[in-house]
Amino acid sequence: MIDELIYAAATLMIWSALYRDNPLFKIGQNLIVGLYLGMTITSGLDVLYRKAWTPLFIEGKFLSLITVGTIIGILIFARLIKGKEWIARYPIAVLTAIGGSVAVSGAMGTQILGQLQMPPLTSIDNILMVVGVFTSMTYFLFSVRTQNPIFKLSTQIGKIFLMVALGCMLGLEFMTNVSLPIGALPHLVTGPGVYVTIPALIILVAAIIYDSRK
Amino acid sequence: MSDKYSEAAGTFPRADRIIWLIFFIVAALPIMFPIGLPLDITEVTRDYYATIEDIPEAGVVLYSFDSGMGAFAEMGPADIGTITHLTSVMKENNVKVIFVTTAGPEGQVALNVILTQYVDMSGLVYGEDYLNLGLIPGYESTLAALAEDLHKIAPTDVEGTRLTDIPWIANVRGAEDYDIFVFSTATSPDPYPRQWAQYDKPILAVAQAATASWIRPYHEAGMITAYLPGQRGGAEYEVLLGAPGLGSSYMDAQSLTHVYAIVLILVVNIQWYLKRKGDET
Amino acid sequence: MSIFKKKEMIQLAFIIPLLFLLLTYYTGAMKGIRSDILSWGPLIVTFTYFLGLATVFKHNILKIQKKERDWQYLPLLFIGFFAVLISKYTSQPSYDWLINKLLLPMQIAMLGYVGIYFFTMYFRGARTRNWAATVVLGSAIFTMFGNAPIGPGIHPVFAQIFMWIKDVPNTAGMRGLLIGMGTGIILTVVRKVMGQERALISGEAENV
Amino acid sequence: MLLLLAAFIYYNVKETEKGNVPKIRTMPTIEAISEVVGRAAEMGSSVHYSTGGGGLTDQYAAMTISALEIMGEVAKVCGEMGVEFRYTCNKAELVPIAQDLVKTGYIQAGNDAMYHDAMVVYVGEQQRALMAECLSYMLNERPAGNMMFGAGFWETEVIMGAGAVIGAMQIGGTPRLYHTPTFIMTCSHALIGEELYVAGALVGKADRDLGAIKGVDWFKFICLGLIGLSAVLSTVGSTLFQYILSL
Repeated sequence: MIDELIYAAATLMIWSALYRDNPLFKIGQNLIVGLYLGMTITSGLDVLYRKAWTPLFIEGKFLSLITVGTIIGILIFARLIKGKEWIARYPIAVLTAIGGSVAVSGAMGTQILGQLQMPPLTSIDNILMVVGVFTSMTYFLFSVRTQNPIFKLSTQIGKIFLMVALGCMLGLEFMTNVSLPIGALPHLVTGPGVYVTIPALIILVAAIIYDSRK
Repeated sequence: MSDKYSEAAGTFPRADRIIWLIFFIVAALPIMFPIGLPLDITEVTRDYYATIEDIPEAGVVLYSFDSGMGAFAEMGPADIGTITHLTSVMKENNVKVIFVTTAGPEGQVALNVILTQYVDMSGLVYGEDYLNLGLIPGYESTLAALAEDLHKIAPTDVEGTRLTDIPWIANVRGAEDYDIFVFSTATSPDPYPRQWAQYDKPILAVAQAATASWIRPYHEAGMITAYLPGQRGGAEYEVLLGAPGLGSSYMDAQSLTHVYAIVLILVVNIQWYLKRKGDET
Repeated sequence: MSIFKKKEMIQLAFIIPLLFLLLTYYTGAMKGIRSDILSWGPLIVTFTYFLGLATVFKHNILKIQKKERDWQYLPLLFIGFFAVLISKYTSQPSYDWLINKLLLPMQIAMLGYVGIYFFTMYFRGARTRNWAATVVLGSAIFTMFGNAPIGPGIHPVFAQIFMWIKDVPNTAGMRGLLIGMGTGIILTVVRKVMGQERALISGEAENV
Repeated sequence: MLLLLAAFIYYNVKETEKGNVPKIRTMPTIEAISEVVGRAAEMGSSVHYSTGGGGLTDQYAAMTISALEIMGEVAKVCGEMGVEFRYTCNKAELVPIAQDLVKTGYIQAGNDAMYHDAMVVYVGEQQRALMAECLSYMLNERPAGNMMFGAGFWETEVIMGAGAVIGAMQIGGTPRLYHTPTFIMTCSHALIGEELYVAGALVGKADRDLGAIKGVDWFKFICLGLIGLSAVLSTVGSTLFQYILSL
């Protein structure tokens, strides 16, 4: 019951800025940053405890590669020391190397070669598919600088396919976006949350009347 | 005055505020008074259901739970549906589930909310039936490591128990020992098939509706077995499970706001077109 | 120490792990060491969390000192932070309450802004100003109408149109984009290996 | 395959270093820069520029660099036409670089008297602050041109949407798939996907990058061939292609 009321109050506190910037919203905004930061740091401490402290100090595996990783990680704090910022570029370099190698080794199979497999040209849909992939790839050929009409036509058709794909994405994106505020609404208009929403609406109406009088 | 953003008062143009007000009314009404529009179940959702049903006896599921807190309304219904279904196969077929979060701390929060408030976990024992490895940041490199060598990347679970002390997981080393991969993500779906598709195991995806079109090519190429697109997928899954819940309650509001948006687009474009014509003459 | 400050040394710190990981990936050799190096990733990322903490603290303490606009609200940030930190190690239920019952709804509401902004700014701005935009908008309207339950509720043909758009032209276009993105990733890494990051970055390194 | 691609890139970069700079197809978006700035000059208004939320130390660095290179060009054109330029960012590390780039642009155009440091506005690290600042600038100052390149996040919708509402002429683009539709909807010319990298290299006269792009193009030609091969093979019912891939 009380949790529901707080839920509704917290939501309305954040949304109150839709009408006008106000102290309630600023309180909420700063609380979010603080709580979020706290959550991140406690999770981070937890990870360090499990992944570095336990193996190194409880199990005593000093002579392992985990020690090296931890030291590289600690080097990142060099960014905070004046004149020694360059040291922090080492952990960043190692991190991008790990991320890069992992992404590259996966991308070849799934994102490039896997997508080249075409269905048999037995139905209109399949033919469209082949044409679509082919032409939309020609759109991304940059070093061809020709007035060849066939090539131009191909890039134009490819662009149509790209646009339809992006439009489809936009339509679906709308569903995602609108689901975000909708998700909070049931807590406002049903259940105990109503007892918070109604006073808020009254305040809103009062504010509108007050503003229009000015 | 009507279309100025005033920094001092922090107010938006009046037209925008009216559009928002209509939006809230349009979305709130069907939540208060449900219409209950029928919902088609798409083929992909049925595939998803069947894939979970087909997990072999005593199979192991790796569930990378990376949807965030803010997108809870979008991802929650589909995640709840998936976990509810998993609990039923856990009870029937002795399936084991390993939860893990790789993208950031938010995933663990959403997972805990779901496990404690939305899914009935009674009859299942933590550590025996399911396990939470907690947050292992690193995203794509963690995903790769989870598939290659589980015990190296996660020596302990979230409570600090050593994995080697848990009998059923001691033999689970890497991708060849999992029977199915599940992931839920509120951002780009690319890294998951990139790291896991090479092992030829079924991959299930819980994704935002927005990324459904993005996942399509992977689905077409057989890398992702099936996916649930956001709230809509969650609602469909609830129908399949026979327990309408969170997702279904949002669907009417979704319908009306979609119509509202289309009307808005058309009105704005007609207005713009007329104005441009007026400018030319 | 100054030899480590050279750009080439940092370049090596990038290339050696990269090549090692790629080689072990394709040959399957030295699996143990490979897993260990992969697990460095999470460790380094965790340390960046703490770096972020330091940056936020520095920034906000400075703001309070300078008494910038709205500085009165900033202490709340620190109160929130320490409340979470202390409750985590003293009482788990109050930590759960802070996160699940207070932060969660506020986060949902905050992200809700995206949906609300999207609604007006975007749709007021979405115009058929050229043929590409017209195609995008048309495709988007059909998708929206077919995806929400109301479209198929009026006539099933809307759902069929949507499914066709999603399955055929969308998949074709997306495949083209995915291949492009895949080559883009590889291009970025190869360029980095060849030391081709432009002067912009190396210049920046000296005076961060 | 990976080695092949790397070899292509390497070969073409070396070729460019010898002086054989490849010719890249022209991009309407880049040509539109002078059009946008010209319109701003006619109306006596300003041009707004943003690089989105991407920084230089994250994985979006490549996008941000390309965007900054385009910004240098825009600043130069602005200097030539005597138009006020404004850049809003939320990453502290970008401020000195941006100031330097804009200043160089104005100096190259021979109009250094017009440059002042307030052309680059830093709003703090938060995304919402960036949104609010851009919004208030757009709605109150009404720039005639609005450009946004780089790694766009949710601020994209707000910045580009606000620009469209006030009727600014807009160009922009991002390789981040999620926000690409926004640019197409609200811009008169938009860059899709990797076009941003190419545009950055083109504007920045980074010849080696152009070489790398040509190398990738060679690889893409092979991909196109493979698409054709795959379609033919699967039509005649052969699994040869799968076999080739599994090699």
